[in-house]
Amino acid sequence: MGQQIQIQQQDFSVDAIYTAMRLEYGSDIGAIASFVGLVRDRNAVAGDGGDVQTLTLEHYPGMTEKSIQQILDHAEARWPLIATHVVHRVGTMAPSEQIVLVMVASAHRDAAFAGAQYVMDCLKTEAVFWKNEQSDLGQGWVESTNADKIRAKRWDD
Amino acid sequence: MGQQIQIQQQDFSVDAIYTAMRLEYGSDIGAIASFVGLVRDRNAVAGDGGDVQTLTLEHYPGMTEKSIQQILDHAEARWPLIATHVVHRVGTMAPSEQIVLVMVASAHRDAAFAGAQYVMDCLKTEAVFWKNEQSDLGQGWVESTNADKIRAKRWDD
Amino acid sequence: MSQHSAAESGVNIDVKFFASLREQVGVAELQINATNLAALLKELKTHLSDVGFDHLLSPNIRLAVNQNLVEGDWREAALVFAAGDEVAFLPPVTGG
Amino acid sequence: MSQHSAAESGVNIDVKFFASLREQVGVAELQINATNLAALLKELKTHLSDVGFDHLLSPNIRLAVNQNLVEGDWREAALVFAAGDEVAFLPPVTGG
Repeated sequence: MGQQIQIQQQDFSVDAIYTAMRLEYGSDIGAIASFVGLVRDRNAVAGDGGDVQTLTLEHYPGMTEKSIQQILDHAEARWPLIATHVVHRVGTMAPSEQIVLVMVASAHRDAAFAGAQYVMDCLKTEAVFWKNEQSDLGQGWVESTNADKIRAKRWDD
Repeated sequence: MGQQIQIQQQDFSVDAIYTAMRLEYGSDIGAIASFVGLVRDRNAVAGDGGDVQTLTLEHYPGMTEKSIQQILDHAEARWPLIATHVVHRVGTMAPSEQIVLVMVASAHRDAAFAGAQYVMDCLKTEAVFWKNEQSDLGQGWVESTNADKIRAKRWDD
Repeated sequence: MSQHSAAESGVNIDVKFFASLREQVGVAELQINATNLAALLKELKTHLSDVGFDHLLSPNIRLAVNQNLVEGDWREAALVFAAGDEVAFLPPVTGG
Repeated sequence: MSQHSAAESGVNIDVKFFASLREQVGVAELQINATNLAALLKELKTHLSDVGFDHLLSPNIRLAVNQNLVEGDWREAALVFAAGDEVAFLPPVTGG
Protein backbone atom coordinates (compact mmCIF):
# COMPACT_ATOMS: atom_id res chain seq x y z
CA MET A 1 0.00 0.00 0.00
CA GLY A 2 1.30 3.43 -0.89
CA GLN A 3 1.02 6.09 1.78
CA GLN A 4 2.02 9.68 1.34
CA ILE A 5 1.75 12.46 3.88
CA GLN A 6 2.70 16.05 3.16
CA ILE A 7 2.49 18.92 5.59
CA GLN A 8 3.47 22.15 3.95
CA GLN A 9 2.90 25.87 3.78
CA GLN A 10 2.60 26.09 0.01
CA ASP A 11 -0.50 25.24 -1.98
CA PHE A 12 -0.77 21.84 -3.69
CA SER A 13 -1.94 20.51 -7.03
CA VAL A 14 -4.74 17.94 -6.72
CA ASP A 15 -4.14 17.09 -10.35
CA ALA A 16 -0.45 16.28 -9.88
CA ILE A 17 -1.28 13.92 -7.00
CA TYR A 18 -4.14 12.28 -8.90
CA THR A 19 -1.98 11.83 -12.00
CA ALA A 20 0.91 10.34 -10.01
CA MET A 21 -1.42 7.90 -8.22
CA ARG A 22 -2.92 6.67 -11.50
CA LEU A 23 0.52 6.37 -13.05
CA GLU A 24 1.92 4.35 -10.17
CA TYR A 25 -0.95 1.91 -9.65
CA GLY A 26 -2.51 1.83 -13.11
CA SER A 27 -5.23 -0.64 -13.82
CA ASP A 28 -5.33 -2.13 -10.29
CA ILE A 29 -7.30 0.97 -9.37
CA GLY A 30 -11.04 0.89 -9.97
CA ALA A 31 -11.95 3.87 -7.82
CA ILE A 32 -10.39 7.07 -6.54
CA ALA A 33 -12.24 9.10 -3.94
CA SER A 34 -10.94 12.56 -3.11
CA PHE A 35 -11.83 15.25 -0.69
CA VAL A 36 -10.57 18.82 -0.64
CA GLY A 37 -11.28 21.23 2.22
CA LEU A 38 -11.20 24.91 1.29
CA VAL A 39 -11.24 28.15 3.25
CA ARG A 40 -14.75 29.59 3.41
CA ASP A 41 -15.40 33.26 3.92
CA ARG A 42 -17.86 32.64 6.76
CA ASN A 43 -16.69 32.82 10.31
CA ALA A 44 -16.88 29.66 12.38
CA VAL A 45 -15.60 31.24 15.59
CA ALA A 46 -18.50 32.03 17.90
CA GLY A 47 -20.68 32.42 14.81
CA ASP A 48 -20.18 36.14 15.07
CA GLY A 49 -20.77 36.57 11.37
CA GLY A 50 -17.55 38.42 10.73
CA ASP A 51 -16.08 37.71 7.31
CA VAL A 52 -13.03 35.50 7.47
CA GLN A 53 -10.04 37.28 6.07
CA THR A 54 -7.43 34.66 6.78
CA LEU A 55 -7.15 31.26 8.41
CA THR A 56 -3.97 30.10 10.13
CA LEU A 57 -3.14 26.47 10.79
CA GLU A 58 -0.63 25.58 13.48
CA HIS A 59 0.86 22.12 13.91
CA TYR A 60 3.34 20.20 16.05
CA PRO A 61 6.12 19.21 13.66
CA GLY A 62 6.86 15.52 13.96
CA MET A 63 3.86 14.61 16.08
CA THR A 64 1.41 15.84 13.45
CA GLU A 65 2.93 13.56 10.79
CA LYS A 66 2.80 10.67 13.26
CA SER A 67 -0.86 11.32 14.05
CA ILE A 68 -1.74 11.23 10.34
CA GLN A 69 0.37 8.12 9.82
CA GLN A 70 -1.69 6.37 12.49
CA ILE A 71 -4.93 7.42 10.83
CA LEU A 72 -3.78 6.01 7.48
CA ASP A 73 -2.62 2.78 9.15
CA HIS A 74 -6.05 2.37 10.72
CA ALA A 75 -7.76 3.06 7.39
CA GLU A 76 -5.63 0.43 5.65
CA ALA A 77 -6.27 -2.13 8.33
CA ARG A 78 -9.96 -1.60 7.79
CA TRP A 79 -10.40 -1.42 4.02
CA PRO A 80 -8.48 -2.88 1.07
CA LEU A 81 -6.84 0.34 -0.07
CA ILE A 82 -4.27 0.62 -2.83
CA ALA A 83 -2.96 4.10 -2.07
CA THR A 84 -3.66 6.97 0.31
CA HIS A 85 -2.33 10.50 0.04
CA VAL A 86 -2.89 13.29 2.52
CA VAL A 87 -1.74 16.90 2.08
CA HIS A 88 -2.44 19.31 4.91
CA ARG A 89 -1.34 22.88 4.74
CA VAL A 90 -0.12 24.95 7.68
CA GLY A 91 0.42 28.67 7.98
CA THR A 92 -1.91 31.40 6.78
CA MET A 93 -4.47 31.01 3.99
CA ALA A 94 -7.07 33.25 2.37
CA PRO A 95 -10.70 32.37 1.51
CA SER A 96 -11.11 29.90 -1.35
CA GLU A 97 -7.61 28.49 -0.87
CA GLN A 98 -7.13 24.75 -0.45
CA ILE A 99 -6.44 23.55 3.11
CA VAL A 100 -6.44 19.78 2.97
CA LEU A 101 -6.57 16.95 0.46
CA VAL A 102 -7.39 13.30 1.11
CA MET A 103 -7.14 10.97 -1.89
CA VAL A 104 -7.79 7.24 -1.61
CA ALA A 105 -7.49 4.63 -4.35
CA SER A 106 -8.98 1.15 -4.17
CA ALA A 107 -10.18 -1.59 -6.47
CA HIS A 108 -13.79 -0.78 -5.53
CA ARG A 109 -15.75 2.34 -4.77
CA ASP A 110 -17.02 1.40 -1.31
CA ALA A 111 -13.55 1.09 0.13
CA ALA A 112 -12.35 4.27 -1.59
CA PHE A 113 -15.30 6.33 -0.30
CA ALA A 114 -15.23 4.87 3.20
CA GLY A 115 -11.46 5.24 3.45
CA ALA A 116 -11.52 8.89 2.36
CA GLN A 117 -14.37 9.73 4.71
CA TYR A 118 -12.75 7.93 7.64
CA VAL A 119 -9.44 9.71 7.10
CA MET A 120 -11.17 13.11 6.91
CA ASP A 121 -13.20 12.45 10.06
CA CYS A 122 -10.06 11.46 11.92
CA LEU A 123 -8.09 14.43 10.57
CA LYS A 124 -10.69 16.60 12.30
CA THR A 125 -10.50 14.88 15.65
CA GLU A 126 -7.10 13.19 15.93
CA ALA A 127 -4.59 14.91 13.69
CA VAL A 128 -2.54 17.47 15.57
CA PHE A 129 -3.53 20.82 14.04
CA TRP A 130 -5.09 23.95 15.40
CA LYS A 131 -7.07 26.49 13.42
CA ASN A 132 -7.12 30.19 14.08
CA GLU A 133 -9.49 32.46 12.19
CA GLN A 134 -8.77 36.11 11.55
CA SER A 135 -11.86 38.12 10.67
CA ASP A 136 -12.66 41.80 10.50
CA LEU A 137 -13.95 41.44 14.07
CA GLY A 138 -10.72 40.02 15.49
CA GLN A 139 -9.09 36.61 15.73
CA GLY A 140 -9.93 33.41 17.52
CA TRP A 141 -9.10 29.73 17.82
CA VAL A 142 -11.66 27.43 16.24
CA GLU A 143 -13.23 25.19 18.85
CA SER A 144 -13.54 21.50 18.17
CA THR A 145 -17.20 20.68 17.65
CA ASN A 146 -19.27 17.93 19.15
CA ALA A 147 -20.55 17.15 15.67
CA ASP A 148 -17.00 16.29 14.60
CA LYS A 149 -16.52 14.04 17.61
CA ILE A 150 -19.80 12.26 16.95
CA ARG A 151 -18.89 11.84 13.29
CA ALA A 152 -15.56 10.28 14.20
CA LYS A 153 -17.24 8.04 16.78
CA ARG A 154 -19.36 6.33 14.13
CA TRP A 155 -16.22 4.48 13.00
CA ASP A 156 -15.73 2.88 16.43
CA ASP A 157 -16.39 -0.82 16.30
CA MET B 1 -27.27 25.18 -7.52
CA GLY B 2 -25.10 24.41 -10.49
CA GLN B 3 -25.67 21.08 -12.22
CA GLN B 4 -23.64 19.78 -15.09
CA ILE B 5 -24.06 16.47 -16.86
CA GLN B 6 -21.81 15.31 -19.67
CA ILE B 7 -22.11 12.05 -21.54
CA GLN B 8 -19.35 11.67 -24.03
CA GLN B 9 -17.02 9.28 -25.79
CA GLN B 10 -13.84 11.24 -25.18
CA ASP B 11 -11.84 11.25 -21.96
CA PHE B 12 -12.27 14.11 -19.50
CA SER B 13 -10.03 16.26 -17.31
CA VAL B 14 -10.89 16.07 -13.62
CA ASP B 15 -8.65 19.06 -13.10
CA ALA B 16 -10.51 21.27 -15.59
CA ILE B 17 -13.83 20.47 -13.90
CA TYR B 18 -12.40 21.03 -10.43
CA THR B 19 -10.81 24.31 -11.45
CA ALA B 20 -14.01 25.57 -13.11
CA MET B 21 -16.10 24.68 -10.04
CA ARG B 22 -13.76 26.54 -7.69
CA LEU B 23 -13.66 29.51 -10.01
CA GLU B 24 -17.43 29.75 -10.30
CA TYR B 25 -18.37 29.29 -6.65
CA GLY B 26 -15.24 30.57 -4.90
CA SER B 27 -15.26 30.96 -1.18
CA ASP B 28 -18.83 29.68 -0.68
CA ILE B 29 -17.32 26.24 -1.10
CA GLY B 30 -15.84 24.61 1.99
CA ALA B 31 -15.66 21.07 0.66
CA ILE B 32 -15.37 19.28 -2.67
CA ALA B 33 -15.79 15.51 -2.76
CA SER B 34 -14.94 13.69 -5.96
CA PHE B 35 -15.14 10.17 -7.20
CA VAL B 36 -13.58 8.73 -10.33
CA GLY B 37 -14.33 5.23 -11.57
CA LEU B 38 -11.62 3.65 -13.71
CA VAL B 39 -11.39 0.56 -15.89
CA ARG B 40 -9.74 -2.29 -13.99
CA ASP B 41 -7.96 -5.11 -15.75
CA ARG B 42 -9.87 -7.78 -13.81
CA ASN B 43 -12.91 -9.35 -15.30
CA ALA B 44 -16.21 -8.84 -13.50
CA VAL B 45 -18.26 -11.00 -15.87
CA ALA B 46 -18.82 -14.42 -14.37
CA GLY B 47 -15.57 -13.93 -12.43
CA ASP B 48 -13.87 -16.04 -15.06
CA GLY B 49 -10.56 -14.39 -14.36
CA GLY B 50 -9.96 -13.36 -17.93
CA ASP B 51 -8.05 -10.12 -18.27
CA VAL B 52 -10.23 -7.25 -19.39
CA GLN B 53 -8.98 -5.84 -22.64
CA THR B 54 -11.70 -3.29 -23.24
CA LEU B 55 -14.92 -2.12 -21.66
CA THR B 56 -17.80 -0.75 -23.70
CA LEU B 57 -20.53 1.45 -22.28
CA GLU B 58 -23.85 1.72 -24.08
CA HIS B 59 -26.49 4.30 -23.23
CA TYR B 60 -29.90 5.52 -24.33
CA PRO B 61 -29.33 9.04 -25.64
CA GLY B 62 -31.80 11.42 -24.06
CA MET B 63 -33.12 9.07 -21.41
CA THR B 64 -29.68 8.57 -19.87
CA GLU B 65 -29.25 12.33 -19.37
CA LYS B 66 -32.74 12.48 -17.87
CA SER B 67 -32.00 9.65 -15.46
CA ILE B 68 -28.86 11.44 -14.22
CA GLN B 69 -30.74 14.71 -13.96
CA GLN B 70 -33.23 13.04 -11.63
CA ILE B 71 -30.43 11.66 -9.48
CA LEU B 72 -28.88 15.12 -9.12
CA ASP B 73 -32.28 16.65 -8.32
CA HIS B 74 -32.80 14.09 -5.57
CA ALA B 75 -29.30 14.74 -4.20
CA GLU B 76 -29.94 18.47 -4.08
CA ALA B 77 -33.28 18.03 -2.40
CA ARG B 78 -31.55 16.04 0.29
CA TRP B 79 -28.34 17.95 1.01
CA PRO B 80 -27.33 21.61 0.76
CA LEU B 81 -25.14 21.30 -2.31
CA ILE B 82 -23.53 24.19 -4.14
CA ALA B 83 -22.58 22.39 -7.37
CA THR B 84 -22.72 18.89 -8.84
CA HIS B 85 -20.96 17.72 -11.96
CA VAL B 86 -21.24 14.27 -13.52
CA VAL B 87 -19.26 13.05 -16.51
CA HIS B 88 -19.98 9.55 -17.79
CA ARG B 89 -18.20 8.15 -20.77
CA VAL B 90 -19.75 5.84 -23.36
CA GLY B 91 -18.12 3.76 -26.05
CA THR B 92 -15.02 1.62 -25.66
CA MET B 93 -12.31 2.12 -23.05
CA ALA B 94 -9.09 0.36 -22.12
CA PRO B 95 -7.88 -0.59 -18.61
CA SER B 96 -6.83 2.35 -16.43
CA GLU B 97 -8.96 4.80 -18.42
CA GLN B 98 -11.46 7.01 -16.62
CA ILE B 99 -15.13 5.96 -16.91
CA VAL B 100 -17.06 8.26 -14.64
CA LEU B 101 -16.60 11.36 -12.51
CA VAL B 102 -18.85 12.67 -9.78
CA MET B 103 -17.83 15.96 -8.18
CA VAL B 104 -19.89 17.64 -5.48
CA ALA B 105 -19.24 20.98 -3.79
CA SER B 106 -20.85 22.11 -0.57
CA ALA B 107 -20.19 24.44 2.32
CA HIS B 108 -19.49 21.45 4.57
CA ARG B 109 -17.84 18.08 4.15
CA ASP B 110 -20.74 15.88 5.28
CA ALA B 111 -23.01 17.08 2.51
CA ALA B 112 -20.26 16.89 -0.10
CA PHE B 113 -19.34 13.31 0.83
CA ALA B 114 -22.92 12.11 1.19
CA GLY B 115 -23.97 13.79 -2.05
CA ALA B 116 -21.11 12.27 -4.04
CA GLN B 117 -21.72 8.81 -2.60
CA TYR B 118 -25.46 9.01 -3.18
CA VAL B 119 -24.98 10.08 -6.80
CA MET B 120 -22.51 7.25 -7.43
CA ASP B 121 -24.78 4.66 -5.83
CA CYS B 122 -27.68 5.83 -7.99
CA LEU B 123 -25.54 5.96 -11.14
CA LYS B 124 -25.01 2.24 -10.60
CA THR B 125 -28.64 1.35 -10.16
CA GLU B 126 -30.72 4.03 -11.89
CA ALA B 127 -28.71 5.73 -14.60
CA VAL B 128 -29.37 4.22 -18.00
CA PHE B 129 -26.06 2.62 -18.99
CA TRP B 130 -25.00 -0.90 -19.83
CA LYS B 131 -21.49 -2.28 -19.52
CA ASN B 132 -19.99 -4.88 -21.78
CA GLU B 133 -16.58 -6.36 -21.02
CA GLN B 134 -14.31 -7.73 -23.67
CA SER B 135 -11.64 -10.09 -22.32
CA ASP B 136 -9.29 -12.59 -23.85
CA LEU B 137 -11.95 -15.21 -23.06
CA GLY B 138 -14.74 -13.47 -24.98
CA GLN B 139 -17.24 -10.73 -24.25
CA GLY B 140 -20.15 -10.36 -21.89
CA TRP B 141 -22.64 -7.93 -20.41
CA VAL B 142 -21.93 -7.01 -16.82
CA GLU B 143 -24.78 -8.11 -14.57
CA SER B 144 -26.16 -5.70 -12.04
CA THR B 145 -25.19 -6.87 -8.59
CA ASN B 146 -27.28 -7.28 -5.51
CA ALA B 147 -24.61 -5.44 -3.56
CA ASP B 148 -25.23 -2.37 -5.72
CA LYS B 149 -28.97 -2.57 -5.14
CA ILE B 150 -28.51 -2.92 -1.40
CA ARG B 151 -26.09 0.01 -1.39
CA ALA B 152 -28.59 2.20 -3.23
CA LYS B 153 -31.39 1.08 -0.90
CA ARG B 154 -29.64 2.52 2.15
CA TRP B 155 -30.61 5.98 0.90
CA ASP B 156 -34.32 5.15 1.01
CA ASP B 157 -36.02 7.04 3.79
CA MET C 1 -66.46 2.82 -48.69
CA SER C 2 -63.53 0.64 -47.86
CA GLN C 3 -62.26 1.38 -44.35
CA HIS C 4 -58.87 0.64 -42.90
CA SER C 5 -58.91 -2.43 -40.73
CA ALA C 6 -58.35 -1.98 -36.99
CA ALA C 7 -54.73 -3.02 -37.38
CA GLU C 8 -54.17 -0.63 -40.29
CA SER C 9 -55.62 2.30 -38.32
CA GLY C 10 -52.96 1.79 -35.59
CA VAL C 11 -50.16 4.30 -35.19
CA ASN C 12 -46.52 3.86 -35.97
CA ILE C 13 -44.27 3.75 -32.94
CA ASP C 14 -40.52 3.36 -32.57
CA VAL C 15 -39.50 0.31 -30.59
CA LYS C 16 -35.95 0.12 -29.25
CA PHE C 17 -33.95 -2.69 -27.67
CA PHE C 18 -30.75 -2.09 -25.72
CA ALA C 19 -27.58 -3.91 -24.72
CA SER C 20 -27.98 -7.63 -23.96
CA LEU C 21 -31.62 -7.47 -25.03
CA ARG C 22 -30.67 -5.97 -28.38
CA GLU C 23 -28.35 -8.91 -28.94
CA GLN C 24 -30.99 -11.40 -27.83
CA VAL C 25 -33.71 -10.06 -30.10
CA GLY C 26 -31.19 -9.44 -32.88
CA VAL C 27 -32.33 -5.94 -33.74
CA ALA C 28 -31.83 -2.45 -32.24
CA GLU C 29 -34.97 -0.75 -33.48
CA LEU C 30 -38.30 -1.60 -35.14
CA GLN C 31 -41.14 0.48 -36.48
CA ILE C 32 -44.34 -1.12 -35.24
CA ASN C 33 -47.94 -0.24 -35.92
CA ALA C 34 -49.88 -0.56 -32.66
CA THR C 35 -52.18 1.57 -30.52
CA ASN C 36 -51.72 -0.23 -27.23
CA LEU C 37 -49.48 -2.62 -25.35
CA ALA C 38 -51.41 -5.77 -26.25
CA ALA C 39 -51.22 -4.89 -29.94
CA LEU C 40 -47.54 -4.05 -29.65
CA LEU C 41 -46.70 -7.40 -28.06
CA LYS C 42 -48.76 -9.21 -30.67
CA GLU C 43 -46.85 -7.46 -33.44
CA LEU C 44 -43.47 -8.05 -31.79
CA LYS C 45 -44.27 -11.75 -31.53
CA THR C 46 -44.55 -11.88 -35.30
CA HIS C 47 -41.36 -9.84 -35.89
CA LEU C 48 -39.05 -11.56 -33.41
CA SER C 49 -37.91 -15.13 -32.88
CA ASP C 50 -39.69 -17.02 -30.11
CA VAL C 51 -36.54 -16.95 -27.98
CA GLY C 52 -36.04 -13.25 -28.64
CA PHE C 53 -39.65 -12.47 -27.76
CA ASP C 54 -39.46 -14.46 -24.52
CA HIS C 55 -36.52 -12.32 -23.42
CA LEU C 56 -38.72 -9.21 -23.63
CA LEU C 57 -41.05 -10.66 -21.06
CA SER C 58 -38.43 -11.77 -18.57
CA PRO C 59 -39.08 -10.24 -15.14
CA ASN C 60 -36.06 -7.92 -14.99
CA ILE C 61 -36.86 -6.13 -18.28
CA ARG C 62 -38.23 -2.61 -17.85
CA LEU C 63 -40.19 -0.54 -20.32
CA ALA C 64 -39.80 3.16 -21.06
CA VAL C 65 -42.32 5.17 -23.08
CA ASN C 66 -40.93 8.39 -24.49
CA GLN C 67 -37.94 7.95 -22.21
CA ASN C 68 -40.03 7.67 -19.06
CA LEU C 69 -39.90 4.42 -17.14
CA VAL C 70 -43.28 2.75 -16.73
CA GLU C 71 -43.84 2.45 -12.99
CA GLY C 72 -44.73 -0.90 -11.50
CA ASP C 73 -45.14 -3.93 -13.77
CA TRP C 74 -45.46 -2.61 -17.31
CA ARG C 75 -47.02 -5.90 -18.38
CA GLU C 76 -50.08 -4.91 -16.33
CA ALA C 77 -50.09 -1.26 -17.47
CA ALA C 78 -52.89 0.10 -19.68
CA LEU C 79 -50.55 1.69 -22.21
CA VAL C 80 -52.02 3.51 -25.20
CA PHE C 81 -49.69 4.84 -27.87
CA ALA C 82 -49.73 7.93 -30.07
CA ALA C 83 -48.00 8.28 -33.41
CA GLY C 84 -44.24 8.64 -33.04
CA ASP C 85 -44.11 7.33 -29.50
CA GLU C 86 -40.78 5.82 -28.54
CA VAL C 87 -41.05 2.56 -26.63
CA ALA C 88 -37.86 1.03 -25.26
CA PHE C 89 -37.18 -2.34 -23.68
CA LEU C 90 -34.37 -2.01 -21.11
CA PRO C 91 -32.34 -4.76 -19.46
CA PRO C 92 -31.02 -4.04 -15.92
CA VAL C 93 -28.68 -1.04 -15.98
CA THR C 94 -25.02 -1.35 -15.01
CA GLY C 95 -23.50 2.12 -15.17
CA GLY C 96 -21.13 3.98 -12.89
CA MET D 1 30.23 16.15 51.25
CA SER D 2 27.75 18.60 49.77
CA GLN D 3 25.24 16.79 47.57
CA HIS D 4 22.99 18.24 44.87
CA SER D 5 19.53 18.78 46.19
CA ALA D 6 16.74 16.62 44.73
CA ALA D 7 15.64 19.48 42.50
CA GLU D 8 19.15 20.10 41.21
CA SER D 9 19.64 16.44 40.32
CA GLY D 10 16.54 16.55 38.08
CA VAL D 11 16.88 16.37 34.30
CA ASN D 12 16.27 19.06 31.76
CA ILE D 13 13.18 18.53 29.64
CA ASP D 14 11.63 20.60 26.85
CA VAL D 15 8.12 21.77 27.60
CA LYS D 16 5.97 23.02 24.73
CA PHE D 17 2.65 24.81 24.58
CA PHE D 18 0.52 25.05 21.44
CA ALA D 19 -2.15 27.24 19.90
CA SER D 20 -4.66 28.75 22.34
CA LEU D 21 -2.70 27.33 25.27
CA ARG D 22 0.50 28.97 24.04
CA GLU D 23 -1.30 32.30 24.04
CA GLN D 24 -2.82 31.66 27.47
CA VAL D 25 0.48 30.76 29.15
CA GLY D 26 2.32 33.42 27.15
CA VAL D 27 5.22 31.22 26.06
CA ALA D 28 5.80 28.56 23.40
CA GLU D 29 8.58 26.60 25.03
CA LEU D 30 10.36 26.28 28.39
CA GLN D 31 13.34 24.30 29.59
CA ILE D 32 12.37 22.75 32.91
CA ASN D 33 14.38 20.68 35.33
CA ALA D 34 12.14 17.87 36.61
CA THR D 35 12.25 14.08 36.86
CA ASN D 36 8.53 13.44 37.13
CA LEU D 37 5.12 14.96 36.54
CA ALA D 38 4.68 16.30 40.05
CA ALA D 39 8.04 18.08 39.89
CA LEU D 40 7.22 19.42 36.42
CA LEU D 41 3.92 20.89 37.54
CA LYS D 42 5.56 22.41 40.61
CA GLU D 43 8.19 24.08 38.43
CA LEU D 44 5.62 25.26 35.88
CA LYS D 45 3.61 26.87 38.67
CA THR D 46 6.61 29.04 39.47
CA HIS D 47 7.29 29.92 35.80
CA LEU D 48 3.73 30.71 34.68
CA SER D 49 1.08 33.12 35.84
CA ASP D 50 -1.65 31.63 38.04
CA VAL D 51 -4.16 32.04 35.22
CA GLY D 52 -1.79 30.50 32.70
CA PHE D 53 -1.05 27.55 34.95
CA ASP D 54 -4.73 26.92 35.57
CA HIS D 55 -5.26 26.57 31.83
CA LEU D 56 -2.78 23.67 31.72
CA LEU D 57 -4.96 21.72 34.12
CA SER D 58 -8.27 22.32 32.36
CA PRO D 59 -9.97 19.01 31.50
CA ASN D 60 -9.64 19.21 27.71
CA ILE D 61 -5.86 19.68 27.71
CA ARG D 62 -3.92 16.59 26.65
CA LEU D 63 -0.28 15.78 27.28
CA ALA D 64 2.23 14.26 24.88
CA VAL D 65 5.60 12.90 25.93
CA ASN D 66 8.10 12.60 23.09
CA GLN D 67 5.23 13.11 20.67
CA ASN D 68 3.14 10.26 22.07
CA LEU D 69 -0.17 11.11 23.67
CA VAL D 70 -0.46 10.03 27.28
CA GLU D 71 -3.43 7.65 27.39
CA GLY D 72 -6.19 8.26 29.91
CA ASP D 73 -5.95 11.18 32.33
CA TRP D 74 -2.34 12.34 32.28
CA ARG D 75 -2.87 14.07 35.62
CA GLU D 76 -3.10 10.60 37.17
CA ALA D 77 -0.20 9.13 35.17
CA ALA D 78 3.07 8.11 36.87
CA LEU D 79 5.28 9.96 34.42
CA VAL D 80 9.05 9.86 34.88
CA PHE D 81 11.25 11.93 32.61
CA ALA D 82 14.69 11.40 31.10
CA ALA D 83 17.07 14.12 29.96
CA GLY D 84 15.92 15.73 26.70
CA ASP D 85 12.35 14.46 26.91
CA GLU D 86 9.85 16.61 25.05
CA VAL D 87 6.65 17.25 26.96
CA ALA D 88 3.82 19.05 25.14
CA PHE D 89 0.56 20.48 26.40
CA LEU D 90 -2.07 20.27 23.65
CA PRO D 91 -5.44 22.01 23.47
CA PRO D 92 -8.20 20.19 21.52
CA VAL D 93 -7.18 19.74 17.88
CA THR D 94 -9.13 21.32 15.06
CA GLY D 95 -7.56 20.21 11.78
CA GLY D 96 -9.01 19.06 8.51
